[in-house]
Amino acid sequence: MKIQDGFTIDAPAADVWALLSDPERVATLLPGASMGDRIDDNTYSGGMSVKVGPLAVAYDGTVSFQLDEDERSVEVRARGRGKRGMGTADMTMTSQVVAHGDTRTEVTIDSDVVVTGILAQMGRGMIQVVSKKMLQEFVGNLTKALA
Amino acid sequence: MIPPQFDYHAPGSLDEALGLLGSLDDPKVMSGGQSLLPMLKLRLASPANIVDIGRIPGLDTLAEEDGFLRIGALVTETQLEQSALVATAYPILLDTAKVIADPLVRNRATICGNIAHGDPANDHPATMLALGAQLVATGPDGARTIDINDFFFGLFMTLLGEDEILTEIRIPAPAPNSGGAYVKLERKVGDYAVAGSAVQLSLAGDGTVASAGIGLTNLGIAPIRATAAEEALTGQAPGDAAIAAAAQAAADATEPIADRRGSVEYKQNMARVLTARAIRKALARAGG
Amino acid sequence: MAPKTSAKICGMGHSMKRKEDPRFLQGKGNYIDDFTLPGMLWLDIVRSPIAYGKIKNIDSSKALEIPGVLAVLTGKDLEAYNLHWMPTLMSDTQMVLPTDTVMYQAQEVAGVIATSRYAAADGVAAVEVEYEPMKPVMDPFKALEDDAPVLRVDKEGKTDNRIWHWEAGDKEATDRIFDEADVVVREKMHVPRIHVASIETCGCLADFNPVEGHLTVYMTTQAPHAIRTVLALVAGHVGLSEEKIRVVSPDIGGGFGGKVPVYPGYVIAIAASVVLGTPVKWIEDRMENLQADSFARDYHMDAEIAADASGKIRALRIKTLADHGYSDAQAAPSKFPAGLFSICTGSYDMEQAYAEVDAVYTNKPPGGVAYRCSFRVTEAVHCMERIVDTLAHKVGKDPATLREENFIPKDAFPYHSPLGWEYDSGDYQAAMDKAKEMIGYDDLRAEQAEKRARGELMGIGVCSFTEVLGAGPSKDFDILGIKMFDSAEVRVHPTGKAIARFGTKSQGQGHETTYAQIIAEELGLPAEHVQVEEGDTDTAPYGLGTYASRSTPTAGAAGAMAARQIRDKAAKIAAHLLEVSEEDLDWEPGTFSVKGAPDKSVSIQDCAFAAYTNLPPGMEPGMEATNYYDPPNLTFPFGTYICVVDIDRGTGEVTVRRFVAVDDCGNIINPRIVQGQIHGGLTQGLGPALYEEMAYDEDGNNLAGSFMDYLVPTAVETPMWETGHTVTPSPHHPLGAKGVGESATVGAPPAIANAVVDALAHLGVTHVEIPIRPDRVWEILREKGVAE
Amino acid sequence: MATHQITVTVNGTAHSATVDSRLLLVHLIRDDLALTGTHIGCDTTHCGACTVLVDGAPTKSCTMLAVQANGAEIATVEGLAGADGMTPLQEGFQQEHGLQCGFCTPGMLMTGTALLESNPDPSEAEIREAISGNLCRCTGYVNIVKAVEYAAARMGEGD
Repeated sequence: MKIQDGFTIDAPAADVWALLSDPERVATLLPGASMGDRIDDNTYSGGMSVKVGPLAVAYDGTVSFQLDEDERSVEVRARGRGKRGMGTADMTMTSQVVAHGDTRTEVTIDSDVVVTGILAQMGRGMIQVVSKKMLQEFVGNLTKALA
Repeated sequence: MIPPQFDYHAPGSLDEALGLLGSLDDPKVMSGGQSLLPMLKLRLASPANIVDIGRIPGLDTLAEEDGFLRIGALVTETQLEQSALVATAYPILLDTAKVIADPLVRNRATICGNIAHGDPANDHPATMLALGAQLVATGPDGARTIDINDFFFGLFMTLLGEDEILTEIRIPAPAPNSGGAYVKLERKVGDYAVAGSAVQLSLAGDGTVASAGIGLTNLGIAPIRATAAEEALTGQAPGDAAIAAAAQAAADATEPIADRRGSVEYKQNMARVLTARAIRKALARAGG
Repeated sequence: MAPKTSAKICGMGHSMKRKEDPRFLQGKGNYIDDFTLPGMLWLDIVRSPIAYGKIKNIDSSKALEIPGVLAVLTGKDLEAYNLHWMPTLMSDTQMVLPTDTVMYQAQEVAGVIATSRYAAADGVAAVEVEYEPMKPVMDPFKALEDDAPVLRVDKEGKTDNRIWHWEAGDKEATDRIFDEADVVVREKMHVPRIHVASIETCGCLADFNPVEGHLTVYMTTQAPHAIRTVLALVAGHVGLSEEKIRVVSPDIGGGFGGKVPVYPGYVIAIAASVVLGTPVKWIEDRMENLQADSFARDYHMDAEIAADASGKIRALRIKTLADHGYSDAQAAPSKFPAGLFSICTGSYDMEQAYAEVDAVYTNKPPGGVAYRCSFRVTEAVHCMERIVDTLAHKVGKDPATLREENFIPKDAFPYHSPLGWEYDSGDYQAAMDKAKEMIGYDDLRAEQAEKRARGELMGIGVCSFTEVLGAGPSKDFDILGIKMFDSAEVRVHPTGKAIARFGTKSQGQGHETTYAQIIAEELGLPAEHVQVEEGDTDTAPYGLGTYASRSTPTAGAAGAMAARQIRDKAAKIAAHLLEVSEEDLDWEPGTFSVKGAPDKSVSIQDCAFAAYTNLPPGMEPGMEATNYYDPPNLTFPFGTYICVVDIDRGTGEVTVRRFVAVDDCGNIINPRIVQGQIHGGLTQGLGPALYEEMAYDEDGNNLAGSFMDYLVPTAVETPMWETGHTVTPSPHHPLGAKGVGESATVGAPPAIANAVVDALAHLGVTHVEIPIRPDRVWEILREKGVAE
Repeated sequence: MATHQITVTVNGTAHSATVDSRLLLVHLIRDDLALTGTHIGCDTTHCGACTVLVDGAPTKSCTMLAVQANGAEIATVEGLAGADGMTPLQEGFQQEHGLQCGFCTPGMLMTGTALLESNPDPSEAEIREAISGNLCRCTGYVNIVKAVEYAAARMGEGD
């Protein structure tokens, strides 16, 4: 499932890029995410927990970052394994920072989310809703952090 | 399918139940269990403690009092279906109860549970939105009343606190010349709605619509109150044009997700078609 | 046809009440989950959440910490015994447990053995499996593209996802007719993947006795003997030879073809029992059943008819793609990889036909089973009966009339079809006439015209199908080389009561009653005195089991033949008792009397007693016979179904208002049971026509993996079926019977689909894919500008 | 994990049991009380094979905890037939061929029994609605409807 999103913010592109290119800061902005040990240059262990009413899912996995300083784009690849046999979640999110003058910056976010297992089966569209909601929260947090 | 481990508690009083909710780790309230137990068996939910309110006396009121229909926490769908009062004065509630799951589930499923679960695919939320219900949530600091319009705010997300129990629904007794209907499209009996529309309205002496409440099922991440549709109807003589305008306004209020039940466009159109049908049925019942 | 026997004997034609009912009605059935054995352990299965990917690691440590969890079996464990792969009934291979790759969502990954079902379930949740997911191949057309990943890399030299190509008929001759035909119509259609969804899931209780080296498996199988042979072939190398295996098939809560294959769960349970030396039980839950057990159908068909200007059919051409999932695990006869799809010319006489089928691997569960269908007849009939309607619309004829003008005439039987079948008997016009009369066809057409004028959408659908049942003659039919005969062993006790054992296995068809009536018909013993037993390989004679409506055509015939052998012996005894020669005897069911002196008689019971007490000199004592029946041909039941639907212009919902089913299954053994089979079959045709589909998303997630989304019709959606019959006996079956269990499943979907298309035909609609969901219909209504 | 001491009366006989919190009623009935006439068919509260009467109301016993049944009167298929033989509804199922594989039958019988208790003369539509939570894969429901009608007629004869 592909989700496209983006926002424009009153901040210099360099500031925005500084934040987005720092994995440990990005992790703090992702709702429910926790950053674990660094596995290699680009990869960290991590966790993600999602709670929607009585429904609670937690994933363990890895997050890797591929930075392209020239393009000011970052590809975040998160791979999660659901606890208690809850299936997998695999997200690839590409964010690109585009300067609009000195003080305005656009961030485009393209993400591709693949969720397998019971949540995807029983979800009645739940995954779409949850993914979009989490992305919105992420954008909200990012905006706040840059404000 | 086997539920995960949890501890079960059957308090004998509301105070005891509230005490348990306040002291236990990760508690979950259960009444009929017809939503919660399937989630447990699928292991989609795994609370450490279940507080079964099913043995608490005094929560089974189904009666009109002080201008409200009071539905206690333990009133089942079957009780609603069998109530002569409901059948005559609140036919929209009978419509709703009759299309929830199947008769066996309805023997245990409760109306308050249906609301508290916060599932936009459940049927009572739309009906309660149309009826302008008040919800009584009882917590450690006593009871508070929540307007149904404020209650739902996302998928499975409600204003009910984790230490609170939805103890009662209060539905304002309809004015004279009122009528309501719930119309649901389902793929087969027992299914969640493809779409559903609840309409409650009252007519003025001149035959125009004095007030209208319209709620929609499974057409967004939360139950939807179609206020624009209500406005389109209110004050109007309820002819074809007004009904069509209101039905379209209802469709415009939806944000459905495409799935095995149909495309976004299909569901939006079903909101329109079902709302028009519900309005006509409600009008007929209102004597319009 | 009036019964030949008295109500007391209750032979063929009597609507005998079922002998098996009292135990089912009082909760005394013995289904698989009702069995327990001392020391029994539970198997529960860890399943893959992904459709395709590598297994990087399986960590059982947390599971093994759970009290009651004793062991976790993985593919590596089975590999040590070379039991990690097994053959399918179609000579493909299938994993029991994977060692490195999973190929579909819900595939078995590990088995957890525990002391209770609760502990086993907890163990399953605690096993941690790390996967490296890969992009699954879910679309069979894409699976054939050059850049598609090759899924079965386990097969040496495999460079694509093709499984096999099969064809029947004369392609060139068919093409020539198409080139010169006045009219050609074409429809592409999909008969989607569905599931049998028997209310009882699958399961087994494997009991290995380490002292005797003997294995007893109680299991939900429709074919216990064949399964025992397969088990011996799979596990012979670890000491489980066939005489040391006993398969017992207890009461079965519905099979419909889904309980023919060998599922990995059975094998894991057996392996666990052998390893642990204690009984191990495995019972699927519903989601496992729907998501992992064999599917049915999933044929994508591109069909064309060539006809002359009047609508006389000249030729049929069909190109088909068959999606088999990751393994061809059909239970089809070896020579017929596309089953009996070549019956697709149906009830119509034509010059030529050509059909081809390509089978392909995808990342879906393996199959497909003959779901209440004689090996792909459902797909064939749906295809033909749909496109015949397209032809009718094209040439402007009533679909019933067009069919009548193309029927194989009554006097043309035995009829040789262009695709090589010899139809035994038929009178299609009689069935059509009866169906039209029952439903009031002309009045309905008038009503439809009136409604259409008012803008209402009503449709009348006709289907005149021909089935092909009773596999089958040993020259052509085998499964894994075992010829598809079936068997009966009848033994009459001294007091004139009998036990009859068969190689088949009832799953609700009422064999205990029907077979007793067959014996009663032939021997004149009251059916109530004939005990029928099936399903235990230690006691029943070898047979290929019950599926594809083969029980009556094969085992039923064997029962009749065995009973006749006994009657022949009884005649000799009667002659001895009456002191006349055998030629001087008359036979009335149950009684031998002396010609011309009817008061001089002995009963069959007298003969039975004498068989043990007072034999003619030199005669072998006892009264029993065994027959292995190898049918000379298949049987070809048929029928005409007519369906009336109304369509809601607002929602697109289709309501089946009326449905008349006229079936001809030859001579009828028990009318009550036959009618019940038709009712059930019709409902299993209604499901796929309007509701049921095993759907997947592009990531391989099963979107109909529980009864929440796999929509089995309830009593509310199901109409009051109206049934009738004509009788055209099979000339070659000893009882003139044909088999009937599946006719209605085959005939109902096109009747319903044709009715929906008929309701929309005036708008230019020629086809609607099944299941005909409301949203699908609404899209058409909107496109045509008639949606409310 | 907590266990609970409960007492249930099943088909008129009181049983005491110590149960885990999470034990499902259907497993208490089948595994602990060995009343295997009550079946399990779907796990998601859709098929009704596990239907029993709890204080007279047909209930899916796979979607109820055993501990919730503490103090309840439970009726299962094994309790239907008495010294006089099968009930009119059981007879009706045999007479009208309302069962084939028999797996859904106990649930159908319990639902039908409760229906006839509350509505002695149900219409076809009422019967179909009443059994809409019980799936049958074999019969096509027609003969189940007829079986209930047969029982209603038989039971009405005494009036």
